[in-house]
Amino acid sequence: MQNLGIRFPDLLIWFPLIAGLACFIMRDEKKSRAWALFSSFITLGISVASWLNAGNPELNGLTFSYEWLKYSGVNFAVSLDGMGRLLTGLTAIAFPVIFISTYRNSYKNASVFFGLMLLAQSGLMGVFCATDALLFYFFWELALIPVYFLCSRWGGEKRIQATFKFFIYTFTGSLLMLVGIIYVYLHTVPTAFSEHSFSMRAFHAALLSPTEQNWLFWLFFIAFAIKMPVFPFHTWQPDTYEQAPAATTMVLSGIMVKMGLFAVIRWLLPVFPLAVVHFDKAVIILSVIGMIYASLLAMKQDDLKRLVAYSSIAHIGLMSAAIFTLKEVGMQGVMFQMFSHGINIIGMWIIIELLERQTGIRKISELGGVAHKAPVLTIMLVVIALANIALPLTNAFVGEFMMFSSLFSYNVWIATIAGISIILAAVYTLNMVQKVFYGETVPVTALIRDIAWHEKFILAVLVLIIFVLGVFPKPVIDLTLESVKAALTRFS
Amino acid sequence: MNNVLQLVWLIPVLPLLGFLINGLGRKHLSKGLSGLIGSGTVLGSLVISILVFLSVKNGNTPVIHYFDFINAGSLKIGFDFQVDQLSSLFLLIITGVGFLIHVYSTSYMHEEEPKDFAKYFAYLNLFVFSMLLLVMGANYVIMFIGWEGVGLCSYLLIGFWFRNNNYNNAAKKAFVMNRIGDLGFLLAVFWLINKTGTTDFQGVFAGISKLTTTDITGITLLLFVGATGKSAQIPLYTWLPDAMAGPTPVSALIHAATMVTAGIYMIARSNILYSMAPVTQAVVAIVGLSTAILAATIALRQNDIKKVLAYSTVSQLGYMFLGLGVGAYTGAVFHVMTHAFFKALLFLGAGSVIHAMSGEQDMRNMGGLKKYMGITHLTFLLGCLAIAGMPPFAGFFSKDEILAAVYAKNPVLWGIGVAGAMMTAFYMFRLYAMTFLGKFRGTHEQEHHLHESPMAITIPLMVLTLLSVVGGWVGIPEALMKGGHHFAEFLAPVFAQSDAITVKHTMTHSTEYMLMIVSVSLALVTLVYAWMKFSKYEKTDKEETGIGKVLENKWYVDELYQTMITRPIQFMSKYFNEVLERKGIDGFVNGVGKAVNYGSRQVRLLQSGQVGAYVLLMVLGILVLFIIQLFL
Amino acid sequence: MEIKYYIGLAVALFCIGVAGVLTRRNAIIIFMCIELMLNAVNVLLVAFSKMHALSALGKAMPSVVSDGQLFVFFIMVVAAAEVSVGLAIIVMMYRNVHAVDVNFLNRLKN
Amino acid sequence: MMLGGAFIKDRRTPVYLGIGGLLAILAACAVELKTGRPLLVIDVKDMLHANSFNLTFIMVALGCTLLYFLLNGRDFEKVGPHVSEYFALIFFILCGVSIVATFNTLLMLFLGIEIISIPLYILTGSDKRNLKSNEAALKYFLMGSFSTGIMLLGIAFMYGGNVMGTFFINNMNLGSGPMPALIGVGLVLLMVSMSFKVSAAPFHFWTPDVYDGAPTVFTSFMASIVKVASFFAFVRLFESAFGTLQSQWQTLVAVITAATLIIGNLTAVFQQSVKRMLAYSSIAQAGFMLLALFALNDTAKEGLVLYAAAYSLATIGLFAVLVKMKDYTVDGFNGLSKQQPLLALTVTIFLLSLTGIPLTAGFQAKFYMLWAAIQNGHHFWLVILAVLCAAISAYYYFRIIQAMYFRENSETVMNEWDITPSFKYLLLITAVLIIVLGIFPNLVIDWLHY
Amino acid sequence: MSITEILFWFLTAMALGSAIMVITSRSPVHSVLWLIVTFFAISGHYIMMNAQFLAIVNIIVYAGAIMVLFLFVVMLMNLNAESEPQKNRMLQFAGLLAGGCLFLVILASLMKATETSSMVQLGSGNEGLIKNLGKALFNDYVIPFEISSVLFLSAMIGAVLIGKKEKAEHDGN
Repeated sequence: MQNLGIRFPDLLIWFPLIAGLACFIMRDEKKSRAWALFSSFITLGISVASWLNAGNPELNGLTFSYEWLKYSGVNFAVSLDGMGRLLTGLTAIAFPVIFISTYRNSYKNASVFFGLMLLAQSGLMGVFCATDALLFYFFWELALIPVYFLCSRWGGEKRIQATFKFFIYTFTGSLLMLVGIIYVYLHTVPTAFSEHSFSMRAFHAALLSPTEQNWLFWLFFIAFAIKMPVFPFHTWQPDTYEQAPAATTMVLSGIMVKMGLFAVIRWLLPVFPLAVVHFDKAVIILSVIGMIYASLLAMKQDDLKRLVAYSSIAHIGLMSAAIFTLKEVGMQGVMFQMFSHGINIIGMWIIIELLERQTGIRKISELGGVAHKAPVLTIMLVVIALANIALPLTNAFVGEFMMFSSLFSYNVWIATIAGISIILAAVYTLNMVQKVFYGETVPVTALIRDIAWHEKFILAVLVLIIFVLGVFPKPVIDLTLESVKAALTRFS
Repeated sequence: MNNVLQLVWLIPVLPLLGFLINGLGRKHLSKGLSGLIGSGTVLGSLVISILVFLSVKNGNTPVIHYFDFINAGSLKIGFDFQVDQLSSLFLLIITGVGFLIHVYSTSYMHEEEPKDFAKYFAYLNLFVFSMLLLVMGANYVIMFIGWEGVGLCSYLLIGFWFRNNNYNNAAKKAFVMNRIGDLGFLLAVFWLINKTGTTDFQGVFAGISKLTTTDITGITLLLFVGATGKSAQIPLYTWLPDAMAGPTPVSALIHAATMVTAGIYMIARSNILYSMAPVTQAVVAIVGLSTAILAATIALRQNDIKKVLAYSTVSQLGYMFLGLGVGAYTGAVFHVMTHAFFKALLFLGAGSVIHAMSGEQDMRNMGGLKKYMGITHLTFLLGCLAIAGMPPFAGFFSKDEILAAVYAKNPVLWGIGVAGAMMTAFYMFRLYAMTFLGKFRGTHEQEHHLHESPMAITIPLMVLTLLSVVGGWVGIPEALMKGGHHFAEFLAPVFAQSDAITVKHTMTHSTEYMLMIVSVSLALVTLVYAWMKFSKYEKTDKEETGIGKVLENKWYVDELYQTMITRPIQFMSKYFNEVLERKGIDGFVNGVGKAVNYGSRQVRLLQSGQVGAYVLLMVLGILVLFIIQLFL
Repeated sequence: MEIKYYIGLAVALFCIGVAGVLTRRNAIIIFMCIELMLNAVNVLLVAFSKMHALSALGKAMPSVVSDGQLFVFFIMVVAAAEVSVGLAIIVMMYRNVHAVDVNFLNRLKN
Repeated sequence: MMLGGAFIKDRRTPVYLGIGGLLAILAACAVELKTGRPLLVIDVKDMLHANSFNLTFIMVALGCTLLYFLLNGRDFEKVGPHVSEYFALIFFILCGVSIVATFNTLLMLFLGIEIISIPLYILTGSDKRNLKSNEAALKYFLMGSFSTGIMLLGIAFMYGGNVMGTFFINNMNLGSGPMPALIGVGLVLLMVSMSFKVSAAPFHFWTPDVYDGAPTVFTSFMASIVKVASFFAFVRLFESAFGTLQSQWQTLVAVITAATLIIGNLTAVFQQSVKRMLAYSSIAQAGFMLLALFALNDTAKEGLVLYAAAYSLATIGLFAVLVKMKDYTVDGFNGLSKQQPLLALTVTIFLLSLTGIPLTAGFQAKFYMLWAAIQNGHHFWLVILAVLCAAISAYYYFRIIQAMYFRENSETVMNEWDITPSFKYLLLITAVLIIVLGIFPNLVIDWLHY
Repeated sequence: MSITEILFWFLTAMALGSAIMVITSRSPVHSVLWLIVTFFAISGHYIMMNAQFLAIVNIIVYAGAIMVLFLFVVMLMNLNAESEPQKNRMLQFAGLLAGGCLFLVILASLMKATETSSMVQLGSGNEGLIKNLGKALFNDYVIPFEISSVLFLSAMIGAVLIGKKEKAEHDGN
């Protein structure tokens, strides 16, 4: 394998890309669906192989990169470190899960749909692997475009408006980031090879005065904040989640929001350490306001998707706050939680999707008593919902515990206020569970059947992951140790 | 004996296995089998617990490390169990009482469908598992896992009959209130991590010198917040009476014998911290006492048999906290034990009654059950005597120990405490009299149906009665019998550190005698009064008025919370949702779009189509450029 | 004469032309005003060329002296070409709408 | 060393001859660039001056024109019967384009611009029966002449102001001290007139009306090749003549750029007609290209070539499709993806490129512009404004994409008989070119480094 | 004041005055005539500056050919004073104001300049003579000269293309 010069990050990016393009050519819905599923499994296989070969720097692209754009010093530099491995792993797991759970859905122009999904996967992989700033930006956008088309084409009634808002919003943010990237690029230290460079290492060593860092920080952060999304940049999210087709929503909420967090850790902290120290409080306060705010809003949502969307905003708020505590514990918690949140929220969406497919309804007030008809579904939901509110022995607890712990050592009061969201999360989650699943059945739910075996299987896998990581989180925590240390080196 | 300690992990794992088997195989298991699995696993735990207890008694109090749970940066949390006197005692209570209740349940829940039956036992096992985790954990995090776990099981079991939305609401209320407390607990844990770098009990207590007084006070107060949630103290007590929506054995197990005592366990476990924080101790004592009195007053006018018991539980828990607050850790733990016996007994007895009455819980529709249900009646009566603190029943010893300690600290508190004890006697015998004495006030159908409960119900009753009667004899006060307090001796190592720093108020034996006589006689008087008054109870439609009405409506505390907390939050969230989010933030975002659109429309008008205007604008542009170039 | 008088003259003529463009509505007159502007430039160029010629006497810059005037020549060439095309366009316009009023041209706007 | 302008001779008529000629010139340029030796030397007295920068640009322009002919050749017939004349005029314009790309004296600049303008007036008015076309021609003509006057006044002042008394832009020796008053006036006036040519605000008013009124085939040419040629002239003029004084006029450019970006993008948002929208978008794109003038460094020049290619390709492609549309409004595109999936795909790529989405040439072009502007280091707010405007541009470009893909239409939206397979493949090639340039912009930029 | 200066001021006044008349005359025909007067004045300036060639060309080509063309078109269209309705007063005023401002601003920007006091030598110099100009034109300026042929060619084609009456037009109407 070494002789062939094949590297895992390359494979992870190119394989879905090629598979996606191949998918476009297929005319047949069944074939393209099967192909998408198959290729997502292969990607998963590649990812697993990369976990197994974690110790080999050559295979993980740490030693070498291809020159791409000669004059601007852009290299096709991709590599997998612990954090990258974690998130590519999440992506690799998520796609088969998504494909299986939505296997029954039928789409117009299915080949295009699946092709775009695979392209999005490729973009996401690229974001998590890129160690060249411009390359990173490329993938950042590349992940966005397919999602835009997916949402606008196959989404709900108001999809066009909602998606458009989402698109313009994120596009604005990323353009600002582009300006920042170029600015930093122009302040990188010249090397023997080129005057300036977009490589991550060069960015880390860029010569930036405190003032420059301060405003560059915001250029980057706004882009990331929109993606995450952090209050008050979040308003696109509920609309988009509501309107997007289920599979895309899963990609969006399960993986894409992690792009923002990932980017903060990978590109913001090490490049602008002074600004980060300067603005950490501001960001944390914003995030915490967002947590409470989103939790309160979630209480009032009648649409399942919107509820989950707001709860996701609250969770992301905690993660972004924890990042900015700049503590190893918090950062580890974020890493862990990025993975956990991905798993949990995809589980949530799967269940909502299953419900909606059978009843055609997402309104909490119009549903009820599902538990009688679909007990397995209910059990899965309850487990996932409980993981969502971070009950101990589920994966989310581990992450949130670490993050809160870090936040507490940062500031007692902020942590206390943030902690209120734990209570609110319980309120809205249990409300939802109660109204949808408990109580007497209503006419629309009377005909519900329990889930099919493949859905059961997928959910069981997710639940298993939830518990295994909840009890024995050590492997994942150890995995990201180096990345966390690397992200924090400039703060010690 | 070390061999036994190698089995410690089995204690929680057995119920977990039971949970898994019952939970996953619920569709395939027959009722008998799932009942057997449920009870059997707990029995297994009980056996091991007894062995462990014996081992501990011989001085084996190890901390057993299994694996690293969270290991990140400076934070190291192991999955560790601690086996010492306190935890082994609780193990016994949990598995023992738990086992009895499992047995009881096999009969009580027999009318459920097999899969629901299995589900019930799965939940119950899960609860036992969580509770065991809670008391066995060697650090606050493992304790917290159990802590939240029991909250979850309580939620699941209260809402067991999930068709009924009132039950669901009660379940939710329980969970949320618990969560409020849990937040306090969590914050305390973070505080500990922050200051001492560890959550291990031993580590924290060893490193207590690193903590300032503020730290200790803060941590202990926060922990106490957690305890108020779990153990239903003011201000978070209102969930417990509502929790009676669950099946009665659940109420007995969770809401009387075990889970609600978690708070006491936790404070007893952290006794050193509390001993070093007098402010917190005062708070604990006052909160405990107020809860005891408040709940007792409410219990005076409740008509639901389970509600009375529930308030009585709250009240008794208040006593325990009072004990903790004055530093009588042993007394509090002692009371936990005795209370577990007689309250479980009472609940199970009530369950037996309800079972016989086909689900009827209103005491006004009962009466005269004495002649139909001999065993239940007798055991219940003994239980009532125990809770009322009549010697030589268990309640007398434990309550007396707490009250004595309170008197030593502050006689006024003692006075109030005694008043509470009188009320206890009153409402318990009101309950007893209304239920078992007088003549039957229910429907004919019910009357026809009345019967003594089956063996699976009566045997646990009898065992518990036995324990209620003799359970107190392990802790006979010095005044009555020299060296009679085996209980205190056993627990002494746990509280050694705090005993060393607390100021001892020694009392003469005569004072103690006097206290006992006063409290017992007062209780006796009220007991008799209640007996006389309610044995001839007749149903009336008369509305309660005045203070009676306030008591019947539980001091309107729920309504107060509703207006003070729930409504504002609801309002806020509504406001955020409808105004701030839509019109504010999203409005702003959309506003930017609208502004662009508006700007577009306006700028468009510049393009008037008139050449003259275009040229004019061009010339103006030239002028502007000139001015910029020249003057700027 | 000092060059500034020529500059003044040229700029004045030019601005009169501009004012004419701005105030009149007849396309032909507007066009004439533009011609006026061009002529103003011509005057200026010739004046400058004379000015440079004077200063070039002392230096050795033989090629520059007639540059300005040749430029004027080319301006005239271009102006002639423009006139032919411009008048053709105006005539075409007139044929279609029977007016040469520029205010009439408002189909294209916004 | 005078490198000849072997390419400034005009070719008259037939289409094939024209295309053949173009190919020949293109090859000549390529050889010249590669080898550094001209094929044919004409003594131009240094009035024209070719280097790798403007030769590359001429190649781009010629290539685009070639593509333009191939795509639109048949559509000329729709405008009127004088096809050969139209071709002739376009070749004249190309001649002008070559001149303005290589001019070395203000006289050649003036002549070149006039050679471009005069045929354009005619082409604009070539649809004689169409009142809009007439109106556009007259407006264009009047305003164009007016701007010519301004330019000439500017040239006159430049002539008078430089001590050398010369029109040669590289001989003016303006130094880098504070500029003389005459030069200052000349500079502003020149800037105004050049801004007019590149349709920068507030001198852009002719653009929407003319682009809208002119026959669509010619709008395509006007909006693409002619426009970027004017840009080259603009940059070349200000670099050679005023490069040393940059700090003194940079604020002016910044103001013009900002105004252009804002007005172009803002106005485009509300347009219903795609043609008119593209007119405004071309103003907006001009705003971006002005960043090259603003920055005026090597990066800017490289970027400008790239921008020229990216922008021209996308614009020509879009207009080629637009010509075939029945209805020019945004709603006219409804359901295109169903009826002509390939065309819809190419249009999408063109639009994405104009928006500046990565992996398209448009992104690389914008990237270079931003890079250059940031490298310049002054007026950073302009860069932020530019990207915000780019975000606005996504708004109106994506409306077309939405119309094509997400809306339905029962009627046919295109003149089906008009769409030949070769047309489709050419469009596809254009789209592929855009993407290839987006991934390997070096294909263009390398030429600058020979 | 020397004679040249008197002449200068006279010609200047004439040029400006007639220019103003151009833009204020109601009748297009008058405007054309006034413009011719302006051109004559300008030619006078050329002669004063010894640029005889330009003076001649100006009179022959401009005043003669071009303006006659104008006049011809005006007559052809039968435009008279009444045919042009007055512009909006405001706009007119704004136009005047803008023109005036432009004048002032340009002058103001030249105020401080020192080079504006350079002299223009009147009535001497030979660079404006036909011989010299011709030499320069066919040596140094051969390329622009050639290129202007392209210009004319395109103008010719254009004028024909635009001016020709379309057959289709007749058929259509």
